Amino acid sequence: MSVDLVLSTILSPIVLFFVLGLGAALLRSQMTVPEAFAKGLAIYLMMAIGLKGGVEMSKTALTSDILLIALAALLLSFLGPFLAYMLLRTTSKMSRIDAAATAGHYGSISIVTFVAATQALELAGVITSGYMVAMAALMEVPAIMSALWLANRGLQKSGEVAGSEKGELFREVFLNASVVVLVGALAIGWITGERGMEKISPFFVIPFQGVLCLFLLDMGLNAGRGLRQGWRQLDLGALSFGVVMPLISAAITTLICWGMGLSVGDAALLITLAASASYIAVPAAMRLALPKAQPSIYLTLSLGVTFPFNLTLGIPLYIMLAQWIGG
Amino acid sequence: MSVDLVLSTILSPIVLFFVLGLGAALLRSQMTVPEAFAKGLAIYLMMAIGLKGGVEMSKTALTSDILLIALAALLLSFLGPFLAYMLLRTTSKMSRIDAAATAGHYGSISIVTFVAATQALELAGVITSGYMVAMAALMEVPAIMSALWLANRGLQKSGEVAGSEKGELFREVFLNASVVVLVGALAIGWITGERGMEKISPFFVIPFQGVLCLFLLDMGLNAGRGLRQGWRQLDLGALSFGVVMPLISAAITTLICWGMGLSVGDAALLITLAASASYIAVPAAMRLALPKAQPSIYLTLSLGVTFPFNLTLGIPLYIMLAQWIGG
Amino acid sequence: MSVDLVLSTILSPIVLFFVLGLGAALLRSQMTVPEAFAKGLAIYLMMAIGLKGGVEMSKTALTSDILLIALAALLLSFLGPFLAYMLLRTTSKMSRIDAAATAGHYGSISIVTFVAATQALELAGVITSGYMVAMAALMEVPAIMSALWLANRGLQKSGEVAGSEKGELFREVFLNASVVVLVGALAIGWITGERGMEKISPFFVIPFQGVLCLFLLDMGLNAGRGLRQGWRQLDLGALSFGVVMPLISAAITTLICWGMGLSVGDAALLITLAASASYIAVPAAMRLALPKAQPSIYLTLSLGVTFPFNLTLGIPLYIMLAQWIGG
Amino acid sequence: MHQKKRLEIIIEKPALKRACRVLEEAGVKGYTVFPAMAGYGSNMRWQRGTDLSASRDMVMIISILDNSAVKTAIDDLENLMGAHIAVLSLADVEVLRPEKF
Amino acid sequence: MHQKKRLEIIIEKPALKRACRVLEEAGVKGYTVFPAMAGYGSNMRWQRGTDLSASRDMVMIISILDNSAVKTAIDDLENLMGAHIAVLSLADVEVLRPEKF
Amino acid sequence: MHQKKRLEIIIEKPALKRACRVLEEAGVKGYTVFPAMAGYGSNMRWQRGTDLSASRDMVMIISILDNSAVKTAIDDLENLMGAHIAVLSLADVEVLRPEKF
Ligand SMILES: Nc1ncnc2c1ncn2[C@@H]1O[C@H](COP(=O)(O)O)[C@@H](O)[C@H]1O
Ligand SMILES: Nc1ncnc2c1ncn2[C@@H]1O[C@H](COP(=O)(O)O)[C@@H](O)[C@H]1O
Ligand SMILES: Nc1ncnc2c1ncn2[C@@H]1O[C@H](COP(=O)(O)O)[C@@H](O)[C@H]1O
Ligand code: NA
Ligand code: NA
Ligand code: NA
Repeated sequence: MSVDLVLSTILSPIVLFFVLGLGAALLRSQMTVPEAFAKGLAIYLMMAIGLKGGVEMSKTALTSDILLIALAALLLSFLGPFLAYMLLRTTSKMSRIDAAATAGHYGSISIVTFVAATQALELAGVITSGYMVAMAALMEVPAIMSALWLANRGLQKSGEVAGSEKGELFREVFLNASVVVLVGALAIGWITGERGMEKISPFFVIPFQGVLCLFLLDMGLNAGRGLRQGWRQLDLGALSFGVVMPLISAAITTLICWGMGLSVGDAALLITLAASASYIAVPAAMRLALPKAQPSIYLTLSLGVTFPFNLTLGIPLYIMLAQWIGG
Repeated sequence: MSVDLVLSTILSPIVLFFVLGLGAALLRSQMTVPEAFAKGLAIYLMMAIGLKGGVEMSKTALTSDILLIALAALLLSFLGPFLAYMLLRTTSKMSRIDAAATAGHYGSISIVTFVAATQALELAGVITSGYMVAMAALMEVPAIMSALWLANRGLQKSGEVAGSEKGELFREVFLNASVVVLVGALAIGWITGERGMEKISPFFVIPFQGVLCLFLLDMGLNAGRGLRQGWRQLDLGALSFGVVMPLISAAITTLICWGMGLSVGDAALLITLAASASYIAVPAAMRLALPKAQPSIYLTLSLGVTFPFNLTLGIPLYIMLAQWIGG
Repeated sequence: MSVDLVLSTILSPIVLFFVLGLGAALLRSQMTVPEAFAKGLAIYLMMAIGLKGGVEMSKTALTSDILLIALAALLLSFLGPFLAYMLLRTTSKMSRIDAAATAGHYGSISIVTFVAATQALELAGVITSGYMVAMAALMEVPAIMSALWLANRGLQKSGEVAGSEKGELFREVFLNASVVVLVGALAIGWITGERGMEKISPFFVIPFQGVLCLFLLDMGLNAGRGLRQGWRQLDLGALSFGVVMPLISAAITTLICWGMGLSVGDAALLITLAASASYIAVPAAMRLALPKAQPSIYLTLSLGVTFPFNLTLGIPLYIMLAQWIGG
Repeated sequence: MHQKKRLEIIIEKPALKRACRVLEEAGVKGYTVFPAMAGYGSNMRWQRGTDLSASRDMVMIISILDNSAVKTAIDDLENLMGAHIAVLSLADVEVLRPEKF
Repeated sequence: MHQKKRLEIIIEKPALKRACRVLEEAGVKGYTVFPAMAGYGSNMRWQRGTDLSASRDMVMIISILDNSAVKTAIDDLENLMGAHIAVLSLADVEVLRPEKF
Repeated sequence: MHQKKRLEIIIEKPALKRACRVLEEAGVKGYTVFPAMAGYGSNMRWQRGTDLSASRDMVMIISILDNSAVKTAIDDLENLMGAHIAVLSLADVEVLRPEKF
């Protein structure tokens, strides 16, 4: 069964299109999915996820169980960076500031990895809860604060960068596209409920998986190019961190899920979230807050190493972990 | 019932997504829908509207009634700017040329407002005619001519701007994207009729409302940014014009519809068209024809004030007006 | 019946939208479909074609018949340029290098023409095989090599252009977007088969024809602009080549199909492929390999003359040829 | 290398065609146009993609040309700059193949 | 024509707003921003559209201004260039309407 | 401030990679590339987005560099300009941190 799960994940069209893009980029193909088109698809995907989650949430009441999961999610995002930072500082030669920035990425989440896990679970016939989308949204931001604290602690406060403005980081972090669209769509789904969705769901449900294929082709191209251009910046310690860190996060989160008695589907999703790393929201925030950290390091790791690992081997593994504690 | 109508309009997903975008922009979020993607969606929407209208038109003969409505539509677009100009010159401090340019926008129409009204009517179970799309197309252009006449009358003809060419304004006005696509799709829908549409209608009908959500998210972002950047240019007279002018146009058009004995649905659409203001076709024409008029004035008014007003409160009101004269 | 075929082809929505775009461009409308959006649609179309072909192929075994067709396809692409070159050098005043570059375009293929033929056949109720997509992919590249040989033969090898790199042409040719996406999607369709497609086919099948309309509107705009800007570069010999060459290719391929005993549908597609000319992959390769050839010549011919001809009159003719040898 | 001029015109997109015609009529041999994405002037910011009409977009025209062409074009350019939102600047540059300009 | 300066700042996009504020606070009358599509520096290439966060994109700010505005801005610009990835250059240009800058 | 050179190459996109390699091999420390949207040359206009192959698009490479790097690159650049559609110009500029270039 577990081999089945791995195979059915890896041989699913979305993963195959990712591999196609990855391969093309590694072979130095010039092909690209236009940036504007890919960004448009990303907005579509987040709207669809948010709406679906919101409609599901409108059907059930807010229980203390859900609040508990939310608390766990917040803590995972807050504390993840500390673990990641320690690991990086002991196993790689990364500077303090690079390690802090990278750690922030691993505390935060990848929404595409989350979606891929949802698809794999659906394929395996496992039920998941709508409010897990809210958990994903909750986990995006806290890690950024931990990373900033890690980078700046002990330093005497240096002067502001010229032209910086109060609130710019706050806006970048809390009002970036993925937070706005995800939280907004969640709220709209929740407000309008099933009845309101009727008319628009054909657009947001039926083509979803197909759009995901197109998007993952682009992600593959990105990941491949990131790897080609950036791997030289990384030593072996850093590279292996890209695989080890997700596994450690997954292990810890498995324990937490077991403690909270989460359902198999929800546990699998929370584990996936914890094990995934950001490559959209956090990099943008880091350029503002920690401009001295090198983007090629954290982008190569999170998009070039961790994302491909999670998409192919990670997700089936996380599902198995969830089945194991849930069984 | 009327409160119901207002609520069901305001709580529909398309309006909620508009509000989401508006809010994000007012809070100074950096998120954007890529320009190329939004423009692509706009073309899709106009194709879909045109095709649907064309197919409907292919089913019914051209009666003198329809010609009468067309005449009314043309007159509304031609004469609207005169009213708007007088209003602006008496209630605001706008210069003659700014008032003329703004007046042109209010004589012309907003196709997205038209679509939103169609959706609200559909939701309310009111039937509309396919040829109303043709009315929308007819009303786009005449107002521009009135605006130019208003701006230039009495002035001795000034020399041409260097590099200007005979016919460039004509092409800008009659061959702009929305006229080409709307009229073209209308004709194609009319030529191929229901049979030809079979194969392509899944694409143009099923996802329509969903695409509209995505598009209105972008409209909200645009409207919010326009407001934030431009409201300082506007005095109170100008700002209130953005709400008063649609109401006056609506009142006049209600009378006309009552005189012509229009059906409830068609009346609601004609009132909406008259009350709506352009923010795509007319601004582009004005930069060529009246470069001295300030874009921030007319864009802020039509996109930042009138469009949000129509989308939320205007449309239910116009439907009620139509029901009132039709009942 | 044949008049019917011509009419139903020309009056199909996809052709009408092409004509709309063509007309708008010739009338010098400023409207455009955003580049990024059109390129995104192109990727969608190639994914859809590839997947469909791959799934079809997964249902049937690879027979020697198919290998024979593949051989024919390869030879058509390899030898086509020689014929085209001779024709151009005798009937037009084109320089050797321009003739060679143009010849390369006519040996290669146009995937949109291929798709339009598939649609016309579907409309006429004629069955085609999935592996014909593979033939299209096979025919893209060989012609480029013949063109290079034609351009460079007899010349002493000139020094490399500064900055050129081993393998850059190879990558441009074999890893361009259309080859990667088409071959990749074909393989993915073939690997996952019907079962894997279930979830994604709604996106890749249902909207296909509608997307094609949107794409052909853009193609019409491109073709019209190409014609307007480039026709002055072409003498009458060159212009007529744009219509004569497809007809000659079609005639020869008809004979070959007759010799191989191809089914009506597959014959019609192979004839169409042979008669079509590239305007995406080959131009890009030519700028690298033969920078002295003038793009305005080959682009105007293949996109401005041959593509419109094939789309309107060519395809029905090729279908009739196929019916004639198959009947 | 040889002395030429580099003309740079930042102008609102709706007037681009007019500027192009002015240059072409002055006998300029070539120019290239670049899309701007944002800007500031008259105490106001603008940003591409926040205006569906795109009528506030700016573009930049760069032309490497001979001083004589500048002199021919200058009157029409002044007229154009008077009517439309635009900024013009001229600089000295060196080029490789002087006959091209 | 009249002598002015042309300031060109190639800077990472996340810092664009900061650079704009610096210029505005220095009293610069206008500037225009252009999106870059690729680049090379520190032995590494970057390319737009290969990074979903767009945090490595570069943009170019062009401002035609008076030398006095450059002097007012220069300290803050140096501070900004020290913190962010950026390249600044200044050149002499001639303009038509000197009062605009 | 310090004297450097500003090299600007407007070149057809298919040849961009070649130009980049030439600059990198000459030891240039950095450059940035910008997409053009339209242009005119040899009595013909082109416009981006009207050619699906994008093979007629032009791009602009800007590099702030030391005069010595220009001299190293110039032969290869001339060769490249001879083969491909391209326009090159060189200007004097002032920079802040001379060691970067
Ligand atoms: N000094 C300048 N340097 C560069 N661009 C400018 C300058 N002044 C104005 N602009 C551009 O021209 C637009 C209109 O400016 P203005 O004419 O001052 O309203 C601005 O949004 C900028 O994009
Ligand atoms: N000398 C230069 N001229 C133009 N652009 C440069 C130059 N140096 C760096 N850049 C740009 O700045 C980015 C970062 O460069 P660096 O600071 O050297 O890592 C590069 O990718 C280029 O886009
Ligand atoms: N003098 C020039 N200044 C700026 N761009 C030019 C110039 N000449 C040519 N170009 C650009 O190079 C392209 C090809 O020009 P040509 O080599 O003259 O056919 C044009 O379409 C322009 O984009
Ligand atoms: Na995580
Ligand atoms: Na109106
Ligand atoms: Na061919």
